[in-house]
Amino acid sequence: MSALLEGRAVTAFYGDAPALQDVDFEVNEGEILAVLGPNGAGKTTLLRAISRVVRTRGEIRFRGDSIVRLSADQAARRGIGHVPEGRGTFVDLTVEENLRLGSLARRRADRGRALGDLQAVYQLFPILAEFRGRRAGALSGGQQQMLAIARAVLGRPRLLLLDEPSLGLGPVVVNEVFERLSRIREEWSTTLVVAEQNVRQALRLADRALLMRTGRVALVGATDEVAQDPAVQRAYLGD
Amino acid sequence: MSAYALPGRSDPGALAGRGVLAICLCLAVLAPFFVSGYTVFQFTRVLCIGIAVLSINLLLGYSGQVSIGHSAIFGLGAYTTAILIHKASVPYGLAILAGGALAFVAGLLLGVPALRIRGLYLGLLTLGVAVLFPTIVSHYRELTGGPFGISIRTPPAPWGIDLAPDKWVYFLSLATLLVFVGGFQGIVRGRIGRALGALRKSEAMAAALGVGLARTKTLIFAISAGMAGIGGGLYQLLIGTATPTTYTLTLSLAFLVGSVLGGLRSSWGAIAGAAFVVYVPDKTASLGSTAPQLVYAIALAVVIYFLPGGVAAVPARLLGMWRSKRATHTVQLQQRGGK
Amino acid sequence: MTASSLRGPRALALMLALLAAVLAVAASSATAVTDAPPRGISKNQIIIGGSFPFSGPLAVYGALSEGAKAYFGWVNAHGGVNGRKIKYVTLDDGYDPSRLASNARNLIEQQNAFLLLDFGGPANAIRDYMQQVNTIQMNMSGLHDEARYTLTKSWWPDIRWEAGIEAAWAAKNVSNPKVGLLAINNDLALDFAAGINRGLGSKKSQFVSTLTVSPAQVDVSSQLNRLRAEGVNTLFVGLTGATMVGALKYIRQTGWKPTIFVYSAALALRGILDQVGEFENLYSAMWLKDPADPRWAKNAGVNTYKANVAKYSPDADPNSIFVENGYAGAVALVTVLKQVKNPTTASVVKAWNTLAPTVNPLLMPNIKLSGGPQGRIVHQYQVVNYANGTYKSVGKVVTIRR
Amino acid sequence: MTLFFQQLISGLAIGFVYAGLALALSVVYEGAGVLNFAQGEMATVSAFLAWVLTTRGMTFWLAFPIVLVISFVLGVAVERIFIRPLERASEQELLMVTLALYLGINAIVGWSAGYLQKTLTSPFGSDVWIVHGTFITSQQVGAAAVLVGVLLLVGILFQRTSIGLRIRAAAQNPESSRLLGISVGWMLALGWGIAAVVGAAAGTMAAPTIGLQPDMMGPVLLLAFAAAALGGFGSRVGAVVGGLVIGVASSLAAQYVDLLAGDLNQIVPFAVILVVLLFRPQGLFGRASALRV
Repeated sequence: MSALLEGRAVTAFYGDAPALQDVDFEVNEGEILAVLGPNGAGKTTLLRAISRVVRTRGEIRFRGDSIVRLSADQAARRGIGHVPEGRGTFVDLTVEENLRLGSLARRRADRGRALGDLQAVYQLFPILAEFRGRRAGALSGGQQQMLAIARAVLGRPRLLLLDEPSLGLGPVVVNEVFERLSRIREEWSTTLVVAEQNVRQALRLADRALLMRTGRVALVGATDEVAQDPAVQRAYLGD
Repeated sequence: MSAYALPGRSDPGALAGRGVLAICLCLAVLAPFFVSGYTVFQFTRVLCIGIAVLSINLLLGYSGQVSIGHSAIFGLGAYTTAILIHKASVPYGLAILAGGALAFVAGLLLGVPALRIRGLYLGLLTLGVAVLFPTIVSHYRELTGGPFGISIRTPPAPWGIDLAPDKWVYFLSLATLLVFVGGFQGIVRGRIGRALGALRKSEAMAAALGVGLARTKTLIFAISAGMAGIGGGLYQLLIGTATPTTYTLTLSLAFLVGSVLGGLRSSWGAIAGAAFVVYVPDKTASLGSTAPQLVYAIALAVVIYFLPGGVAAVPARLLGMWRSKRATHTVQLQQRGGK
Repeated sequence: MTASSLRGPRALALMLALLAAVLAVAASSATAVTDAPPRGISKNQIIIGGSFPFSGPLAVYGALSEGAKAYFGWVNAHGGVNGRKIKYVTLDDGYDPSRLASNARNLIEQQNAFLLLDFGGPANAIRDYMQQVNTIQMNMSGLHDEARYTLTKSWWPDIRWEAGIEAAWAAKNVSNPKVGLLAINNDLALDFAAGINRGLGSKKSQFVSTLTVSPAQVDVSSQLNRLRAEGVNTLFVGLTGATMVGALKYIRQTGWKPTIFVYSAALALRGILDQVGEFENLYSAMWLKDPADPRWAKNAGVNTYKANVAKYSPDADPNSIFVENGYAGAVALVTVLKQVKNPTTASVVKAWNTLAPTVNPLLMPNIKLSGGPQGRIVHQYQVVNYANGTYKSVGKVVTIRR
Repeated sequence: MTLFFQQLISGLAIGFVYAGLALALSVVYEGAGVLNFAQGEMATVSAFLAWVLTTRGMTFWLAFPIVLVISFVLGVAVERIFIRPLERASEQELLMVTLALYLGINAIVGWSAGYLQKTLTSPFGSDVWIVHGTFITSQQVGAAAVLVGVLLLVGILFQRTSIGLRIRAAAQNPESSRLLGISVGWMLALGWGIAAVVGAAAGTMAAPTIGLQPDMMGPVLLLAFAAAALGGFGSRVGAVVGGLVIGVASSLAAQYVDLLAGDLNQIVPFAVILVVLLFRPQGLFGRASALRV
């Protein structure tokens, strides 16, 4: 399995504070990578580095080509979907318009299948079908999260980045969301990178995990290996 | 400490700045006696318009509020002065202060909506005021003399000083401008200035600081209006006859050009901006009928895109380069010999 | 005196001391005013200054100066004024009173102008100044005459006279006239209303409605609707440019057929009526020939004028009513100047006020230049009717008695 | 009663012009978050273009679409050249730029076209219909029809097409749009282009009534601002409704309020701006969220 995405010595600054320092990472086709770490560890900045929202030093290659010089919208058109922190809902547009924006983001080749995909997404998130004509701003946090994921998925990205999907959601909704994420990898044959504070859910979903601390990679490996690490257990699992 | 690092307190840059300032002041005081009446008349126009531009700097430069209606406020001061002198034969000094007071109140009235709305609406409201002022003045002609205007005489110098009226108004305007520049520095460096600083950085942060945001913005608008009103009164004293066609939207735009050009946050920049506004029309009219307006537009664009601080920033920027060259020079010295 | 002493209150004290010293110097050196030879007059030259709106929304009136320049050019090529050639210096004031005030000082103090030509309402702002510097200003339009401003002269006759003559004509020739006025809210509206009241005389009550609009307003259809609803059948119109054209078109389109009197200075075959086209019962009271009027195609005076404009102001349009107006004004001025062997301000004013009736080829037939105490130089009108592209004279020339 | 309809017709006729310019202002505001003070002058350029083409012998109905296309390109160019470099600039700087554009374009038009007033002959002829006592000119009806057509087309473009959806998305949430592959810069430029087209239509349709001269759109701009404010700056429908309301209000005020009959009629747009500002800043149709504090 060749690496879909690889980063070498990726460094990024937030003002003059270093947010990422010489971070190396790989993401293989079809896997789910969980990015863990406390607040401010650099999870969000890493995702933004990949989707080119943030300027970085060092090399990032996606499907073999360097994407460091691309702008955010160019990277998106290459097939990098990104559900941002705060969900990026278009509050004044309807749910269906939000979704259509997603399908508009896909590459020419996939345009034909857009309608079929829309029905598939409505199955995946039935609540959205019910609220299709409603103003997206009127949806609840959980519903907006599902809308954001559905919108990103409709773009048929090869790599989908999700920034703390569980943030601000109740446990029941979080389960629902994570259950959908695993189905998405199967049914939509896409690779996922999920940055999460909810370590238990993330580790259950992901194949591999990458632990970050103060802008550096503290630990990376298969989820069960990472789960054994005493530091992780003490800090996060606390069982 | 190597020989090159002068004692910290009187940094050579600031000293040079203050020296230049002192020289300019002396020149300003001596000038009227060595130049023709016409030039004194033009200098006085620069001083009066300079007061208006200074008031815009305070408003736009420090509280971020855009006013396109300052021609109306300038005109309100002018007309109040002219009416009081013409109809009630009030002494002109008092009339000008009354004009300023009325403008201050107008500033308060305009400032009140400014609290609830964002910059763009204030720009809109003041645009309306600028367009409406000449029409209102022409309409109520019993008070304002309508289109014929009201004529007042430029007063001779008091206490028997042998000065031509134009020269006397020149000194009056110069003194007023100096007072306002002092006031401007005082406000900017004082408590209100710090509050404005917070305001400019971000309205949210300013609110968080518990700064009376509403009160500060309105107060600044009123002070700015009062200043412009007094400038208008002096301008009217110079011009003689108040007619509606002087105080139109084009004058408001000229003030803004002067303000941006001179440097939004500078006090002396206002004079440079005013000089540009006064002298460009005369010097460029021969190039084409709309040349002056085109030159205003180009100058405004050049400053916005290439010289954000305006003319006032040029010396600072040159100084900055000079200082940084000198600083690196000092550092090299310390590295070589200082250890 | 170390650098630090320049800061704080000490600096202010220093400044005041300097100011006092300078004032003392100035006081002693004040020179007495001697009666030097009249400014701007030498053996072979007379300097005339001009401040006109060459820029800004009223830039079209700058053509008045182009017309004057053309005639001055002709005069210089034909021996000048009693041997003195005219040096004509012009500046732009953009119709802004404060720029006109500074131009006046520039032309008089720097260029040594003997007298000043200017245009429009802004000239009200320098009437005091002109008295102070004892210099004549000839306003190439009409300023309100005030006794104390002896040195302010107007080229155009008083609008009130024109409105009065037109109203008197309407009172006689329109059955049961109901008079309305639509004009710009500047001095035009006030003078027009005053003139109409005087002209209607006993029928003053027939003056039913006056509506003024700001110069910026161009679509006046709602004002016209209102006047029509008030039963107006005799409409006085004092608008300019696009507003005038729009108003006349709207009146015709809506099938309203009042008797219309249009302010003569706002009327022009080239620029206004050529865009309105045919129009019924449109009248005015005129004192100046319209160069674009086919009626004057073979008129010697008009053709000489057109030839001189082509020669001495090539880029001016001879068919423009403003260019011709400026040219005719220059003719009037030179006529007055020629009355005086060695011109001084006082002698020229006297010549202007007492000018005997003299021919000016560009005035309407049987209308002559003539002096008057108030400062006007034309006191006669000819009522005209506009029909198929020309002005037909109606009745005889009316002279203002005072 | 016919007088009421007569003033209503006059009000609606000029109201469509205000609506067109107000819609242009609203589209630009939604995208760049700034009031384009130069929108009126850009419309003047379009009206003069129409005049140049028609006096060169081109029929109006060939010249009009050409003018709209050129106006679109000019609108995009203005954004790309003047607005894009100021992407991170403050609101005041953007406002200053539009003022500089206002002065500059007005000066260039004044210099090249001169101030002698020209006429764009109405493409709708000059006959008049009398509907039980009320006069309706063909110019009024024709201009209104064209403007309604343009406004509908723009409405459909924004609501029904994918390009319209992208422009709206880019305007509302630029960051999220970029993550969906939308190049926000070009969407803003398209917004300016469409605004220029609507402004051009308003200017060209108004020209036969208000005459062709460099300052023709000056007074219209203030009324268009009042209309956009009344309708709610974020809302396109609001701009159109606002324009019609302002047109009718000014006309009826001239008829029924003596004070406002003459030159003081200019108070109407100013009063509207003040009232909207104090009591309902987001206007009739705008949403509070559109205020973007």
